[in-house]
Parts: sequence; C-alpha cells; structure tokens
Amino acid sequence: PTPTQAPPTEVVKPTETPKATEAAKPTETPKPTEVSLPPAPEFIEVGASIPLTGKFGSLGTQVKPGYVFAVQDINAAGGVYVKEYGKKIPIRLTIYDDESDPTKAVSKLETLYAEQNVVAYLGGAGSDMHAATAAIAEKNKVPYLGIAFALYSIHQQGYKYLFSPFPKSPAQARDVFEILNAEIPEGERPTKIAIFQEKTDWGKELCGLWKENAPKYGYEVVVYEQYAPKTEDFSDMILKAKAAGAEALFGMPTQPDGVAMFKQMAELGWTPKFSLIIRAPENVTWGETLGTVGEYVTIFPGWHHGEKFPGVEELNAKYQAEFGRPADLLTGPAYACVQILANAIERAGTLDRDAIRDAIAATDMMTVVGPVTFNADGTGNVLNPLIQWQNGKLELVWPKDQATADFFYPAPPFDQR
Amino acid sequence: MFVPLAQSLVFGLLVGALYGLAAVGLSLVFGVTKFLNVAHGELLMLGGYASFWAFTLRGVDPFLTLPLTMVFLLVIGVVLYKLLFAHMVKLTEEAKIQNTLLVGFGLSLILQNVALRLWTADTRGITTSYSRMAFTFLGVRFPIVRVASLGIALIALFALDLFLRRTYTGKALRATVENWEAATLMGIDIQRVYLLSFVMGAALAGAAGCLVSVGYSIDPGMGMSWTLKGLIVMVLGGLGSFMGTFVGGIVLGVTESATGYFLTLTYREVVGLVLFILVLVFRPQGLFGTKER
Amino acid sequence: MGRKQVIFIALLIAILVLLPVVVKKDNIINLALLVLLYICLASSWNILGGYTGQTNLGHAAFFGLGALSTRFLWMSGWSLLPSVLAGGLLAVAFALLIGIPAFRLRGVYFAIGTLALAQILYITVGNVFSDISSLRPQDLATYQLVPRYYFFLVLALLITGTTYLLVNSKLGLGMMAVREEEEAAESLGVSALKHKLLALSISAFFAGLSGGAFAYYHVGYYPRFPFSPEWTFDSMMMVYIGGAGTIIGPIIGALFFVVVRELLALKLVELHLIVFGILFILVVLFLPGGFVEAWKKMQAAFARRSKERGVKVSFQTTDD
Amino acid sequence: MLKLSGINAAYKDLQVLWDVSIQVDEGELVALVGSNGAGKTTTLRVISGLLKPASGSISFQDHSLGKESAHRIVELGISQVPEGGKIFTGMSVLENLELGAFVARARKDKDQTLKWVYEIFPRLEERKNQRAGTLSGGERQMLAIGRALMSKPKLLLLDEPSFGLAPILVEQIFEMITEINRQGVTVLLVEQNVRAALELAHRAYVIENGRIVGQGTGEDLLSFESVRRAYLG
Amino acid sequence: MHFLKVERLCKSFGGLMAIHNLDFEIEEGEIVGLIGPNGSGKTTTLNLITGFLKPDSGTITFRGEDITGLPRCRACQKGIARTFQLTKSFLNFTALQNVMVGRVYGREPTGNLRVAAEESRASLQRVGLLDKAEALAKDLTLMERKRLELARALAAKPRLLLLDELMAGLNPGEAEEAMQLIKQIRDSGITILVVEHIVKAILGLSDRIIVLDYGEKIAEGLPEEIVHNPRVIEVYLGKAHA
Ligand SMILES: Nc1ncnc2c1ncn2[C@@H]1O[C@H](COP(=O)(O)OP(=O)(O)OP(=O)(O)O)[C@@H](O)[C@H]1O
Ligand SMILES: Nc1ncnc2c1ncn2[C@@H]1O[C@H](COP(=O)(O)OP(=O)(O)OP(=O)(O)O)[C@@H](O)[C@H]1O
Ligand SMILES: [Mg+2]
Ligand SMILES: [Mg+2]
Repeated sequence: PTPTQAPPTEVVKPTETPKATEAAKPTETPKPTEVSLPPAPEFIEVGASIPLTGKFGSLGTQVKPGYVFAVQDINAAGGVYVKEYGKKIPIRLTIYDDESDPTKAVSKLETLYAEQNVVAYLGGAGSDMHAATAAIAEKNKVPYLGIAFALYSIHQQGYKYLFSPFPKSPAQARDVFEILNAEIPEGERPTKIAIFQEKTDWGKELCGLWKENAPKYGYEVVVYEQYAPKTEDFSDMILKAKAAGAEALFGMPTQPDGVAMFKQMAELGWTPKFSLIIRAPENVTWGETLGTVGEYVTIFPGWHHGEKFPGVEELNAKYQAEFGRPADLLTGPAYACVQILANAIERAGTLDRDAIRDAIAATDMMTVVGPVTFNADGTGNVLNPLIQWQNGKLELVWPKDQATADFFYPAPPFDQR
Repeated sequence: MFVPLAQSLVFGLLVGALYGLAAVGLSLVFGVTKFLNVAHGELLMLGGYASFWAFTLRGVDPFLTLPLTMVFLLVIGVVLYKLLFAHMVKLTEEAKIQNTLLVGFGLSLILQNVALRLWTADTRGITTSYSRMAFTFLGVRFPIVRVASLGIALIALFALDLFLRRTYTGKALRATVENWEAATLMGIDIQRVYLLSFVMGAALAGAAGCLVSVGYSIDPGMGMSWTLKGLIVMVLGGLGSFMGTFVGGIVLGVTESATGYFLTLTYREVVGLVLFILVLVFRPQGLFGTKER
Repeated sequence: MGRKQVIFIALLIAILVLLPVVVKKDNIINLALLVLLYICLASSWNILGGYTGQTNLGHAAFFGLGALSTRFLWMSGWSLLPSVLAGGLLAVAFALLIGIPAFRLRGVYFAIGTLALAQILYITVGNVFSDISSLRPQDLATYQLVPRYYFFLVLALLITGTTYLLVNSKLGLGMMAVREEEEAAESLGVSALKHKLLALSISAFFAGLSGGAFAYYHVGYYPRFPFSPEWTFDSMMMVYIGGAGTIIGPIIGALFFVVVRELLALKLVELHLIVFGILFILVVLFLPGGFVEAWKKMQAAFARRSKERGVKVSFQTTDD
Repeated sequence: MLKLSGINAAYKDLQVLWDVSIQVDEGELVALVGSNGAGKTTTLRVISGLLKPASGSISFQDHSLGKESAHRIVELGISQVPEGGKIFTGMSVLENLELGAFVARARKDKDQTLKWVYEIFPRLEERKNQRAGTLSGGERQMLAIGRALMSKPKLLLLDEPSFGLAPILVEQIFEMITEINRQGVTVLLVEQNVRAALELAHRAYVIENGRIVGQGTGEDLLSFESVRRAYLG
Repeated sequence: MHFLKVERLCKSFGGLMAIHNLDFEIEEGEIVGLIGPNGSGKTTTLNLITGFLKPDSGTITFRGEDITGLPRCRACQKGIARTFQLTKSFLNFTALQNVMVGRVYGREPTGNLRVAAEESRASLQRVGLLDKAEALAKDLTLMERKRLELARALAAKPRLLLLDELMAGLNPGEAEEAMQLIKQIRDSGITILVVEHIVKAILGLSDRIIVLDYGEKIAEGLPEEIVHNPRVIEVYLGKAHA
C-alpha cells in the first residue's frame, strides 16, 4: 500500500454520513434564513499546488492526504456554514502537481485563481516551492496556509497572506536544549556537539541558531561543518567529529544525504550519543533503509500521530484504512490547515478573501496538531514535539504528557545494536 | 594527518569506482551505437530498486542479487531497444545522437514516474547486517561493503575488457563502432551488435544501481545526477577506452574527497568539475581518449 | 519571404499583441508568457546549437547570469531596462571568457565541457547566494502580469527577428558553413572560431536578456534556480522536436512543450508526466527530425502527388 | 553461379537501376564498366543486400537472395570490397583481417586463410600490428581485398580497386586480382579503368544510366567502336 | 620573386617523416603537377601550404609574403584556394549556397548576397553544374561534388588553386573534359598546382612536374623528362609507362 492509491484529486463529497469533526463544529448554529440572501455558490473553492513528483515528491505525498481527508470530513458534515448565504456549503478542493518546479507552481496557482476562483490556497512542501507560491498568494491577495517548511526568513518579508501552523527554526533551535537539560541529569549530558550544516538558507538559519544557543544552555559546539546538498561522501566531517570527541550530532540533511551520512558514520565507527536530525528521518522509510543504524535518532517533525488531540484518532483510522499505517508526520499539519481555514471562513461569515485572511489571523482553536494561534508574521504558535526512532518505529517522546514512549539516551554504539 | 587523509581517499576511491561503473555503461553504448542514452541514470535507478525489492521482500543479500539485477536490466534493455532504439540504427551519427537524446529524455520521464508510482518518492536503500563492519589497516578503516563494491566493479570491468579484446563478438562490436556498413560486409549482424552493446550497457547500469543502493541510497529522481556524472566521467576518461573511463571515475571521486579534506565540502563537486575542465583544456580528447579523426 | 508568409506573421504578431486585451485571465497570460520565455530561450540556443552546430549544454549558465545580475541590480534600485541589459552583457562576458577554451573541444567533448562549466556556476551560485530572492510585498501589491508578458513578447520578437536577419546574412552563411563542414569552410576563408564565438555571444546575450526578463517576471525563487541544467535541456529538446536550424522550429517546440505539458498537468495531475513522456517519444519516433522536417516531407509528398496527377491529366489531354 | 534478372532499384524516390540482368559463372572474372553514376556501385550494393531492389530477382548458386539480410549473404559466400576500401582504421591490420573471417564458415580455417592472404600480400604481414588508419592508400586497398578474401568467398565483388592509386600500384593490384581468380575465386570487377578491366576480364557488361547496354568478351568490347569512343578516349 | 616558394619544409606525424626538407617553387601562370606514390606526402604538402597543418620547420612564401603557419582561413583570403581529395561539401546546402560561401568569404569578401549569388551561378556554369544549382549537395554524385568543390574554390577568386585528385574516378573521356576545364582556368589567370594519379592527364596538363617519394622531392622537370626518369618509373609509373 502506497500513497499511489490516494483518493481522487478533485474531492467533492456531498453530505452522506454526518459525522462532525470537532474542529468543523460550527461556532454559531444556523438560524432560519433572513429576508434576502444572495444565491449561494455551489462550493467553496480551495486550491493546492503540491509537489507530487520531483525532488519534493516524498513530502508532497504526505501533505496531500491530509488536505483530502480534512475536506472529506468537513463535507461529510455538510460543509462549512457561511453566514452570508445562511447555509452550509461544501468545500471543493482542486489539487495540481507542480513537479517540484517553482515556475510550474506559479502557473498552477494562477490557474486556480483564474479558473477555479479559489478563496484560499493550501501550500505544497519545501521552502523552494513556498518561496514562489507564497509570493503569488500575496500578489493575488489570496490567503495561503502552508506547512512542511521550517524556514523562518520567509515570514520576515512582511507578507500578509501567508500563514504557517508549523514549528519554525527558532523553536527547533531552542527546544532541543531545553529538552536535553530537562531529561538528562547534569554530567551525563552530551555537551560536545557536532553540527553538520547544509549550505542552504534554512541550513544557515537553523544551524546558526543552534550554534548561537548552545553556550546559553551549557553546550559546546566542537565541530561545525558545511556541505552542499547531494554530497556522497561525508567521511571527512565524520572523522573530524570523531576526533573532536563530539557526543551529539545536529543536522538537517535531505533524505539521501542523511542516509549516506549515517551509513558512513556506522562504517567509520562514530556513534553520537544523541542525534537530532531534522528532515531525513521524518519518512517511514528511514527505518527500513538503515535498519538499526537509523535507531535512536530524534526529530522535530511538527507533529506525530500519537498526539492526544481531538480528531487524531479518526485521522489515523482513516489513514490506516487507506495506507496501512498511522498518519504520516506531515499529514496532521496538512489536516490542520483545512481545519483552520474552515473555522476562519465560518467566523468570517463570508467568502471574501480579505475577510477570511483576517479571520485566519485571529485564529484561536483546537486542531489535530493541538491549539493554534498565529503571530503577526504569520508563524503559528504550535506544539513542537520531539520524535525518536525506537525499534523501527517513530515514537513521540516529548512533551511528556503526549509521549508514546520514553526518551532513550544514550544511544548505544552502532556495532552493539 | 595521515589517517584522515587516507581515510578520505579510501572513500573517494570507492565513490569513484561507482562513477566509473556508471560511466562505462554509458560509454559502451555511446561508443558502439552512438546512442546517447540519457535515461542511463534511470536504468541505474531500476537496478537499485530491483535489489532493494529482493532485499526487503525476500531478504536476499544484495551481493547475491547483483547478477539477477543485471539479468533483469538486460531484459529491460532488450525491450527498450526493440521498442525504441532499433529504429535509429541506420541514421547518421548526428541524427542518432539527437534522436536518442529525445527518446532518452521521454524515457527518463516515464521511468521516473513509473518508479514513483511503484515505490513512492521516498528515499530507500539497503543496509545489511554487515554494513557497519570494516577492517582496519594502518588505522584506516575499510568498510567491507565498499571494498566489495570496488572489487565487483573491477571484476565487471576486466570481464568487459577481455570480452571486447579477445572474443570475436567483442571485435565485431568494435568494428561496428567504426563503420557499420563495412561491418555488415564482414557478415556481422549489426542489429545484434547494437542490441548486445545496448543491453550490456543496461546490465552495467543495473550492477551500478545495486551497488548504489547498498553504499548510498536510491529514489525515483536520482537518475539525472547519475547520468550527468556518467557523461562527465565518460568524457574525462576519453571515448574509446573503457579502462580509461573507469580510471576517470576514480580520479574524479578521489579529487572530490581530497577537496573535502583540504578545502571544503561545499565546493567538492566544483573542484572536481574544474579539474575536468582543466583536463579538457590540455587534452581535448580526454585522459585516455584517442584523438578524433 | 513570400507574401502569404508576411501576412501570416503579421497576423500572428497581432494576435499576440492583442491577447492580454482580449483575455483577461492571468493564467492564460501566464501560460502565454511561459511559451514566450521558452521561445526566447530555445531560439537563443538554436543560434549556436542549430545554426552553428555546436551543442551547448551550458546554456542555463547564460540564462542564470542574466537573471542573477538583473535581479540584483533591479532590486538595488536600478531601473529595469539597464538591469536587463547588464544581465545580457554579463552573459556575453562569460561567453567570451569560456569561448576560446571551449571551442578547442569537438562533438560530445564540447557538449559535456559546457555542461560542466554550467554546473560549476550552478553549484557555486547555490553556495554563495543561498537565500531566497523574493519580491518585496510592496512590489507584489503592484505586480502586473501584462507588462511582463509584453516584455517577453518584445524579447521573443527581437530574438526571432535577429535570427532571421542573421541567417540570411553573410555571417549566417558562414555559421552554417561551419556547421556543415568546418574544414571546407575554413578553406574558403571562413574563420570557424570567429563565427563560433560570434554565434555563442549572440546566443548568450539573448539568453542573458531572457534571464533578465525572468528575474523581472518571477516572484520568488532561489538564485541558483535559473542556473539549473533543466533550462538547457528543455530548450534543447524544444529545438530538436521543433526542428533545429530553423526559425520556426523552436517556436513550435516551445508551444508543444509548454502548452501540451500544462494541459496534461491540469487534466491528469498524477499521471501527466508518464503520458507526456509517451507522447514525446511517439512524436520522436513518428516525426524524426522534428515538426518542421515532418511538415516539409508532407509538403514534398503532396507536391509529388499533385505532380503525378498533373502528368496523368496531361496524358489524358494528349489522348484526346 | 550469380544471376540477377530484371533488377530495378532506387534510393528513396530516385530510381537508379532499370531492368538490370547480369550473370556470372563459376570461376569467371567478369567486369562491369560504365561511366560515373551509371549504377555500378548500386549494382554491387544490391548483390550484397545493402540495398533491397524494388523488383527483380537475384540468385546465388540457386539460392534466392531477395529476402536475405546483408550479413547472411556474406555467410553464403559473397564478399565485397567496397568503394574506397572502408577498412577499420582504429584497429590493427591483423584485427581487420580477423574480422574478415567473422562468418562461421571462414572462422574455423582462419589461420590457413591468413597464410594464403599473406602470400598474396606480403606487405600486410609486414604491417600486421600497425593501426590500419596509418596505412598508405595502396596498402589500404590491399588490406580491403585481403580482408574480403579472409571470408573465403566464392564470389568476390570489387568496387573500383584502382581508385586513387599510383600507376605502379594499379598494375600490382590488377595482377593480384588475376592471381586470386586463377586460384579459383569468381570475381565481379567494377572499374573505371576500362581498358585494364577489359583486358583482364573474361567477359564484361557495359552499364549506362542504370541500364545494361552491352556485353561480351573483353576483346569484343575493346574492339567496339562505341565503347572505344566513350571510355578509352 | 617567385609566386610560391617552399623552402626546407619538414613535417612529421609521430615518428613518421611525412615531408622532409622539401623545396620547390611555382611561377605565376603555371600549371605544376605534383605526383608520387600513395602516402608520399602530396596531400600533406597541400595541407601545409593552406595552413591546415603547421610545419615543423621550413618556410612558405606566397607573392613575397611569408605565409608559414598562418591560420587556415587566412590562406584563402590571401588567394590560395583548394579542393579536397575526400570531398567536403556542405551537404545540407544547395549547390549554389556551397559556391556562395566561397564568393562571400574568399579573397574579395562581400556582404551583398544578391551579387554573390549571381557570380556564384557563373562559377557553377563554368564547371557545368548550373542545372543543379538548387539541388542539395548531398543529392549530388561524388563526381558532381568534386566539380562543385572546384566551382566553390573558383568563386573564392584565387590566385593559386590547389587541386587534390580532382580526376580520380573519371573515365578517360571525362578526364579529357576536366583537363580542358583546368586549362581554361589557367588561361583566365589562375596559377594551378595539381595532384593527380592519372598519368595521361598529368602529363597533358602540366607545364612542370614535381615528384615526391617518402616526403622528399626525387625529380622535377618537364613532363617528357619525368616519364623517362628511371627513378620515377621505379617508384611510381611502373614498367607499363616506361
Ligand atoms: N545514397 C544515395 N542516395 C541517393 N542517390 C544515390 C545514392 N548513392 C548513389 N546515388 C545515385 O545513384 C546513381 C548511381 O550511383 P552509383 O554509385 O551506383 O554509380 P557508379 O556507377 O558506382 O558511379 P561511380 O563511378 O561514380 O562510382 C547516381 O546518380 C547517384 O547520384
Ligand atoms: N594526420 C596524420 N596523422 C598521421 N599520419 C598521417 C596524417 N596525415 C597523413 N599521414 C601520413 O603521412 C603520409 C603522407 O600522407 P599524404 O596524405 O600526404 O599522402 P598522399 O601523397 O596524398 O597519398 P595519396 O596519393 O594516397 O593520397 C602517409 O603515410 C600518411 O599515412
Ligand atoms: Mg561507384
Ligand atoms: Mg593524397
């Protein structure tokens, strides 16, 4: 079972089994119609351009079912209540594949705007893509909800229509130290850190923040190395880390780079006691690909299917039925985007884009990723859970009240696993 | 000083062997048929997935599946050749390059996206129980998997070289490279020769793919970067010498890791490419290439 | 050029000029703009690749350099036209820098050599300029697609027109002679190197201008994006599938490539690349030499048929 | 032994051969002469299967060649020395000769045939390890003939073996052709050097604009006034 | 001052001495024949004169000007045009376009394509190929292509014309025609160096003959002297011509 059997791309679900999800519960109960209401549109048009093929394909395929399931659930309850028309209107979601190409993504968004006349955009994945699509949203003045990028600097441009209910670099750079200090008694902490920075803007941003924060929490960065994406040979960096006696590894490699990195760490016999690797291990295939070598790695993926928020269980069940496993890490945040949008439309009471935008900015609600509010720059205040690979599974280890397993430390050497 | 440098070079040697293997397949096909098969990287990817499948579904060791992977790619090669490339045998060299480039481009789109349907866009790879084993010599670690890969690449290459130089079929192959019409007049069935070299190229791609899945990782979009690397190594080594191509691969691999060691990892590929350009400036026919007529 | 052709071209230009006036939808204008962008890029590739016979796989470098410098200058307050022009000139400077060593190489060696040069720039730019280059919100608030469309239209007309004049001039004759048989051309007094350098510079200049236009058009991308090899390969494929060494070839190629692909992407979403790949291969197999060649063959066949018929008719009249 | 009847052949739309009929008997040395572009090379290409005729039949030792592919025809015993030799310039002289014996029939007797070829062309033995591309024009022509002989042909087709050769070599080549024929190889010789060819041949055909316009013994044709005027100047 | 003067010219390929200490002169208005066994260096000599090869040593002077090692496109601009032993036509050009390249770029370059086309037609007519003006070069026969190359060289308005085995493959009747054509060309004021293996033609054409063997000049003189030169008979002509 693979995302190949994902549901059809255009989702139109009229009311069948009214099973209201918590999030879609109307805040106001529909009143009997007033005197003269404008004729209601048949659907609320929403569009997404997602990289289903190309280099961000593996992210896009996690995002898509989140959007699709959320729309199905909302439509199953009859749609979103829009006060202006005095009735519930189902959402019609149109999804296009942009092939991980920013230019193609732009043309997809223009089509969604001109042909479907969408009231909001849902984002794809990867900062390359968001850079282009968020700007188009800004240009067309269409509210845009995007996840699967932690780059903070996009939000510093002054964009008004961009919202991202997803943890950003500053949180990731702070939380890791707080968790370590909370979980591990002093003296046992992996205070010597090696950082492998990918030479990209997000790499610079996130790794720079780690480096900056480390001393404040009593850690020392002993190795800070840069590499270009798509590097095959990490031996040199690994040997430097080994020689410097580094005990922890921080990095944010892409999947191929992460796999090569860990294979070579095993071959060269350097095991960090703790590793925080964002991105590469987020995919379920990490475990399959690396076996025990991939164990004990921790991640900040933005969400986990074990979170105990309303709606998560149903989402997992649905995902399980379709793909044979609980929901993927990006699926939850994607689902939440639709929840936030529906909630905002309902509060706006109209399909006017600027009204919806303002309503999104004022969001304060519970979603499958937990409570969400937005800052003025469009970043979301959301939970930033820490996940760890244990026994070939992704376990939620932080925060404690959500945890599905205990944090495991220190990681045993590769050849003793 | 010595150990880290030596260690770097050992890794470079092993990456280089894979570059070489990928390029030799490309160079064989291009040399004999003048088909510039830009879907070579995609064939390599299929080889990688074939081994990956055998390993995850049946638990078969990748080094055991290697011959099977080669056979699998051989069969795919036959199909692709008969379906697409056989039509181009008698075109002029220029038209051949142009048309195969186009077909290869279409083919790589198809193969990439079929792989995407079959295996999803996720990165995969094979990690065996002995993946983390290594033996140490003078303080330098030699990971078993990589050493074995190098050995296999070398064996494949020597077998190919022997085949081309010693056997009649091999000679027929080289003759066809030079002049297909004259080769026909020798009683050589050039369709068969073309098929043979195309299929051998595919099989070599399969072998390389299998080794990549063990040493690194595979994903549906990996093809293009391997094709580009292969093309660069093919030209670096020079057309007309398969051993030269392989050595070219090693030179590139070692240069890249030495750059990582002495300079910076961020410019490792750049320095490799600069070396490539410098070689071409001083030897426009590549390191071991014969001057073009 | 015959009268019919002149009328046809005038009509075509009129349609293109009126398009944004008639069609108000941004997506259509955007698609037309992309077609024009690729016409620019493919036509500029064609000058060196199609007419001079040098398969340049480093075209993206010129496009990228144009985009990089234009974006930089434009965002730092220069007005648009000088920025774009500077982009074109930077591309020419780079072309002249690499030209002499590159033209020592022949055939695949030249092709792969130029590919490597472009890759060096691609990676280096990725390393040095790693931040996203986005338009500022105030630029976005006033962003208009139509002027960008006209910018590309003018550029496409400029490139196509220049190519037409070039290939019908002395220099064009020399360039094509170099493509056909370099040694013979030299024996007749044609300096192959000079003509190749000239073709490369013109090609680079136009690619640089196209890059500049791209920088003007695109809302947000990483600076290395216009350097990526896909730009080269796509333009080359368009030239080949349209017809190398012809004026109309790159235009047809760009139309096919952009419009068909986009339509498939909208209709089929997940399978569209497989379908496009198959379609593409079918075109290559059944129309070897590209659309223009196929068209010529069709015309020839038609002419022959009517001639045969003509012969028959004349026999009949003599019989009478 | 070889019989072409009513052959019409064309390159795409351009018909080159019109109703050509030729017969060569075992042991004969037959010449095919004619001016430029008359269709001599085309005739040989048709026999070798490199060009399929539009109509007409070809048989070799009662075996129809109409449907055979070019490499099969070599296996049946017809070898051609193509216009300009077309040797494999990147390979050694010896490798060129070995390739001549590619067909199974010839491969097993390769060493013996090689000796025979070296006897006829001692120069080739001297140069056996040299890259063929560096041979002089005359040596190339020898190599091309030697390579064809390696396949132990029953019928040898020679396309202008004297092309571009110094007079002294032309003489030598013609002597060799006679010698080869004497040793039992049937020869069909295409030549521009009409006088020499007619002197050499048992019989000859004259081809003009793709049509056979005359035939007879070499002496007959030499005494024909029209032939003298057209080809002997 | 000699029209063309070649002094102590040497050229080797790897170990092979293709041309060794070659000296000769050509005077204005002459037809000089250059003969020799296969591989004796005739084509190499032409390549050296036209800049297609750089000599290892020695000098070449043309009308008093040192042209040794000049870039190969300069030779034509100075007035030396050539044909190739293995034809090198612009295959996808029409015959007319082929010739126009010579006219437009040759010794008197012009940017006026209309005029160039007219004059190129005249060149085609001169070699009897005018009726094929619009045919693509790739559709011409080998012999037609040779004539085309001649027309192309003529269109470049050369002072010195180098012909490399123009007549190979012609039958005696055709060769006779070609000889007449070459004589006409000379009479129009162009000096000619011919390389040819057809003995009758070379004897009939040349005012003077130079014989090469192994890259060295072994004889030079009037045609009748050359045919009787025992050394030439031994290495080149053979007993049939003795
Ligand atoms: N590949 C080809 N395509 C088209 N026409 C061709 C081709 N080869 C030959 N022809 C034409 O066929 C005719 C006969 O050519 P062929 O080569 O058989 O003549 P030939 O008698 O061998 O002449 P030559 O003495 O010049 O070798 C010529 O008019 C030539 O133009
Ligand atoms: N580029 C080259 N590399 C190596 N050897 C060469 C090269 N060009 C010519 N030769 C050799 O130089 C010698 C002289 O060659 P050249 O072509 O001048 O002979 P030629 O007198 O024109 O002979 P022919 O009458 O056969 O045309 C020959 O032995 C040839 O093999
Ligand atoms: Mg012939
Ligand atoms: Mg010569």
